Amino acid sequence: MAEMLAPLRRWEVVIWLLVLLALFLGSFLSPAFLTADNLGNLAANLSEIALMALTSTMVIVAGEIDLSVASALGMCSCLLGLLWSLHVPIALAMLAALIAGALAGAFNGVLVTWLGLPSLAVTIGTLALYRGLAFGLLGDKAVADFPTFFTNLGFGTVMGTALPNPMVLFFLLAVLTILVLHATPFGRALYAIGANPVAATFAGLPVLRHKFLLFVLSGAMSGLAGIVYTARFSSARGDNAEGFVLPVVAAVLLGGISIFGGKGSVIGVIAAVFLIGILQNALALIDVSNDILTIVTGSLLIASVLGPNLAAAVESRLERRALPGGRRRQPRRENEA
Amino acid sequence: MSAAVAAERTGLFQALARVREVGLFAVLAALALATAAINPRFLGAQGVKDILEDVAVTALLCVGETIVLLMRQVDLSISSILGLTAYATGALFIAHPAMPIPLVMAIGAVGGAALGALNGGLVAWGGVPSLVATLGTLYVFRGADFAWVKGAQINATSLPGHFLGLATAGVGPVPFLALIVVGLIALSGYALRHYPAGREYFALGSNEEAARLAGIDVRRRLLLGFICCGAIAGFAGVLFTARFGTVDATAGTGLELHVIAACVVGGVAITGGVGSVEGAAIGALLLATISNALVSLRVPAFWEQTIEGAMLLAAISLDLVIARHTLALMRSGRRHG
Amino acid sequence: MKRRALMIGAAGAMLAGTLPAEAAGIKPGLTIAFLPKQVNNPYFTTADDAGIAACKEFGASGKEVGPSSAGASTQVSYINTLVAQRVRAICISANDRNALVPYLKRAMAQGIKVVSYDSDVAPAGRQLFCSQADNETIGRDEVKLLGKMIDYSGQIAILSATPNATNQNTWIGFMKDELKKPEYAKMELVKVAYGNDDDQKSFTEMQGLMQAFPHLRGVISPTTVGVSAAARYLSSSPYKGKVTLTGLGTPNQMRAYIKDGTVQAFALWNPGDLGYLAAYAAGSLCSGVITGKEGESFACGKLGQRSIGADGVVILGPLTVFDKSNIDQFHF
Amino acid sequence: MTDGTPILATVGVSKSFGGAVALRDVSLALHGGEAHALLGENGAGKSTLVRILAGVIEPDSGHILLNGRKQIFRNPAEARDAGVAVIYQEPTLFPDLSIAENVLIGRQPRRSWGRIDHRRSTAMVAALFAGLGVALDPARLVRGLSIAGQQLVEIAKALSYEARVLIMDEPTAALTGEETARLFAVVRRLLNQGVAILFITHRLEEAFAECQRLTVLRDGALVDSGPIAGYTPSQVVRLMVGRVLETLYPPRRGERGAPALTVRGLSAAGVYAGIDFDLHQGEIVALAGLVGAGRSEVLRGIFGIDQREGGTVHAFGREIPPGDPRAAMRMGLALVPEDRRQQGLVLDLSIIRNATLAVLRQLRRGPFSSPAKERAITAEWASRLKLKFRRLSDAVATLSGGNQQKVVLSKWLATAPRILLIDEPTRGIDVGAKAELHHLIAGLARQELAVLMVSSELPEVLGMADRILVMREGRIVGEMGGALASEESVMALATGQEGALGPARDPA
Repeated sequence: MAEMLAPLRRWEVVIWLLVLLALFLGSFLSPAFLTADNLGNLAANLSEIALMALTSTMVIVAGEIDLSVASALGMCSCLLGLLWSLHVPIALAMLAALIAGALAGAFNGVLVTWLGLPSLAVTIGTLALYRGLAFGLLGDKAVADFPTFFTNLGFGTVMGTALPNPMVLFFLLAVLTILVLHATPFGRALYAIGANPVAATFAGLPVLRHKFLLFVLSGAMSGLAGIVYTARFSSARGDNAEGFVLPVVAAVLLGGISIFGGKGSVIGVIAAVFLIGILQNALALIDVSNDILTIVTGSLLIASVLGPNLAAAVESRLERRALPGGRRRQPRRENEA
Repeated sequence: MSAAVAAERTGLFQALARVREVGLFAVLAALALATAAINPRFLGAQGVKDILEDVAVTALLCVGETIVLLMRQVDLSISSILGLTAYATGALFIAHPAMPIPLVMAIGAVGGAALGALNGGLVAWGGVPSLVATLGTLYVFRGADFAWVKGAQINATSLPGHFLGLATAGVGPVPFLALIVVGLIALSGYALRHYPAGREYFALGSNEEAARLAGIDVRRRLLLGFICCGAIAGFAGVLFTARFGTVDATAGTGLELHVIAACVVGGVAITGGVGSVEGAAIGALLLATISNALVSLRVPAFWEQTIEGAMLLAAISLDLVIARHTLALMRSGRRHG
Repeated sequence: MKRRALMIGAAGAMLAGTLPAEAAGIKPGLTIAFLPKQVNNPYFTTADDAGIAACKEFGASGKEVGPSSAGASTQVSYINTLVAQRVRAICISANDRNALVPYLKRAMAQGIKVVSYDSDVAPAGRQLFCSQADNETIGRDEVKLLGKMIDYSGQIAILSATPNATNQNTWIGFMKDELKKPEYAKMELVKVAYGNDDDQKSFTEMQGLMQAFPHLRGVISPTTVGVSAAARYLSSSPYKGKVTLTGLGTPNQMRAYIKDGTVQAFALWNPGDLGYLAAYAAGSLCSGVITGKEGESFACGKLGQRSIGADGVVILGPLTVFDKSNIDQFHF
Repeated sequence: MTDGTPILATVGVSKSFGGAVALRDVSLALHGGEAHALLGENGAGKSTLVRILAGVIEPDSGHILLNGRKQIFRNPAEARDAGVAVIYQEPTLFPDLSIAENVLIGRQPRRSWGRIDHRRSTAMVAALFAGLGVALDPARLVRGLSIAGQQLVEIAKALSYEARVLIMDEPTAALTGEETARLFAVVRRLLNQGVAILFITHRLEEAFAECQRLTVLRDGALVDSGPIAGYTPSQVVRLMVGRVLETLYPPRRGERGAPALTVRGLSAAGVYAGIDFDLHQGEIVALAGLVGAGRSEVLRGIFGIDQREGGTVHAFGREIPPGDPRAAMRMGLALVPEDRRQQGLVLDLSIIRNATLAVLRQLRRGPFSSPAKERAITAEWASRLKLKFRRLSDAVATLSGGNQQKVVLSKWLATAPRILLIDEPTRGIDVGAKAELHHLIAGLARQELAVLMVSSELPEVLGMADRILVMREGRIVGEMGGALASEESVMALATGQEGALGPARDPA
């Protein structure tokens, strides 16, 4: 059990404490903050980013990155809209969106695993490609006349409570992700693959197959997020979720996942998603402009890595001081990609 | 001893690098000529001037980004730095309309360098991975921009005519703007090849540990690399204002991924150590030419991004194929690994 | 900063002359929020500042909140926050005609009055829409204006905002309809380009149009961002004077191009007046002076009495056409 | 042997990392014209001492004397400028720069305005290579160069400093016999020129052949130092390990069992070709040959890490599909790779995570990994291999080289393999751990395991193997029984000096 909890020790705790602090500050600053409706709306707004952050966490743990998630979301949303406007049953259209997402992910996966191209470059390419396809599908049109039961899936709440439907989906998938990443052979393999893909290959782990699968999952999650987005806004347009990708990456990194792979936990990422959401909401409630939030988000992101590094440096300096003739010079290796 | 190494082929990789740039140029020429065959205006004086104007700022940003990519780092904050100095330029001219242009350029570059130093400091001394650090400062700088500028806007009408003339006037179809940028590219390309400091950027990205052992001050080099990139982005902000005349708080948003895409298309390896500023600039020129050609060929605007993404993927895939082919050639040429 | 101060100053000066004797029937102490497509956009800054000033006139407190980028979803969190804050009315310029409706409905269900301005949402999502001008008139007038300037013949293009912009697409619809009339038989609409309300993008799209269509005679850009970027491109290109540009622009941005002959004429409403109208409409709704039904009317400070048309639309007034003769009288 | 002021000396140097003491009060003097062997087990502090002398790290206390003057090198450049050159065990080169640039980085000849004179630097390096008898083009990039080629560039770099002190940290680990001989010729020339040399090696015979003085470190402290003539190798080994060693190699064992691995016509273009051999249960077969002869590649081809292009491999009569390590594992194969840190371990992960990496799927309860099972199997192998550790949840990076190798071995033994492919089982491991591993492998063979071993250390090959297959230039050029072979006969085959076994074919 201690083994299982080991990854939760450091930054994850800090960021959950920050979430609590933000909750406390929020309720202190505005009476409207700690109400069921407000918290529900706050959570609902995070739906797509939270969902995509789950799979992005796995991708980044495995040492890759997927920058195309938001574009794939837009593409799937447009496909859903297009099919619906062509009188395809909504269930079938949803299925098609999911499959399209998985295919988009598979395309990334093929380029990264079969051809061995760097995922950063590949997904910058498909970021443009999928967004282009989204506009190609619907052009300047927007599809909006979705059936009520469908939009309720996104907009509604769980019977009588303020808990938005997409959050239920998110919590289920979050639990699933935690289990998969932290308690299954697959999850164990991902950490090894991220930390040292060569050693993982030599240990007989199917490195490429796992990575391919991750990209497919990531794409399918974009498809799912696309369905949620379309339902929440009852609107399929080419620019849906434009600009969502950096917040997703920021949330994952803020959650303590190492950009070099092999380190961090989903639990931290979930906290990070909510931290950003709570800050945004609380600041808006006291009429602090969005500008400040942008600065706060960026600073937090830097602090999430800088903080532990500085703490380690201070720690080692103190240790050294305890030794006679303490000097300090030790090359740090954080920068090695 | 000679058995193992005698047959190791010479210079194939250098030859490959040449092939890369020549190949890009060939694609560029073929594309331009084909488009011009259909629409002669494309290569008319105005058409050429338009493309050069379009590409100048991006190509300049590519120079800075290339330096950072060579070190196996990345700088996502360039667009935010550009946004800040672009607005600052306008504000300066409004406050002091008689300000000499070189002074404004210097102020832009110095301001950008200061912001770049913050990035570099975080990476070199804070041990923050550059992707995280510059994603953070992307937010922080843009947030500062928002907070400073609010809803204000600089209009071309409030800028001195001779300053705007940088973009509009020139030698034949070549605007002064492009001449400045070409000059800077040539200068920095030459410096990277022929000065020890320039070679150190390649060395750093090629093998950081070896660089440290070779006595290269890695932190200082990292810091300087980011300062260069920041200074160039800052300077690009000044040119941006000259080029577009209109600047608000969102100037340059989203340029960073486009710039990285251009660098990669131009043969700069995202994995460090390989590439040239000239190649990156040609990459930028190619992307700009494509998007202009699409408009010239009356392709619906919606497909533009699709094609840009596909181009990027094609470029990196092609690189890979060539590299593998070369490697196979080398292997068959020598005996054993 | 300086510019912004100037704009506010201009709006203030305009108001100063015609301060209303009384704010007819509006209760004091209301809170009214303006939620533009995006903050940090000069057009909305002008409109919202005037709206906030109007709130002061009738003793309400006004504020502007909003996202820094225009996207369908970005406004939703602000609607939710405003609901949580229990503001009395929301004046919104919508980024998406449909996406916001459920959220605005929820706000209305909690007793908050919703007035859209500049860019409408579907009628179910608001009580009133303060329209800058009748959509049909805007669309048709733009074509008429251009037609007159190019002798009703030749290829024309449209440089719009984003592909999904509600108001632009409505106007473009009417433009296309107007072009079907016999007097425009010799005019051909060859392309609708999108500058995404981004200065750079609009600029390069204008370049592209010139290259792709060598015989282009005229361009309509029904967006303030697009028309100024297009004018700037034309002013330094050989096409200056050969291609006729018109559209919707602000006098401050376009003054130089009118004076140097790049643009003969363009049109716009006063964005400040639009914000002012929205503020009064919201205040009157909150005070029960009106309920939003067709035929009701309310006092609107310096703009006088305004009445509600079909579908809850209040129209600001006809467009002002700006040209060399009158441009120096306008400063916004 | 030599009097006067040492060129470079350490005085009472100590260094700790975190809480662990790496060096304790070490004083060592290097005199001009003298080769000084630095010996000790892994983790004895040799590398730390080298890094202090090279200016990579600063000592916590104590100082360095350079020509009798007190000095602390704050960075590698300062040490280099003071005339200290270092050849590291792992080549530290820039793959994307040319050979000439690699050699001269930081001190290229200049033209006007401080520009690099590329032509002159190429010429300088060409001259250097000529002196070394190396046929490499200084203008080509390092990328694609073989390990031996890289090591030669490294040596040229160190020599080019015209250093007063040359420190060599296991420079011969990746070199062939001929290359090593040539290196030592250069070393002797330098000694004659009055250069001081510090030589670190695990090969005692090299130390005794080339050095005049030795120093032995143990657990960070200097245990003995003096002219080499006063020692015997077994004395030195005792000093290094601090205890009497059991014999380095286990006794010979019984006869071989049924065929386990059958390799026929295995080939990969440009790497190896026509590889035929059988491996039996209970047998240890060594693939001998020079570095670069294709031995490791054969192992990787059999296991499926690399694609093979021709031929078949059967394990117990069933064909192993090419390029599929998992299939090979299912059929009872295990591969302990050559490069422990890169290929064998995930250094940042814990001992448990590493040791269970190859059996993840077996250690489940339902769909989930069972921490209890993972811990149990790790603990079992840790005790069977006598692994020294603090906690099983510690990162393997904290272990010494020998213990790291045991973690790699336990990872593979946990899969209950029937055929063990093991590449350089004891590279860079101290003498004590070496003997332990040798006994371990022999013990496994006694339990019916078929072992195919690659080793560059001839004594290990001769001491361990029942049969020796000698490879040269990608082909098997000879086979001999372990008992009949001698270092000379293996070397003769490996270097092709006997010449009677058919011409070396160009595999292209």
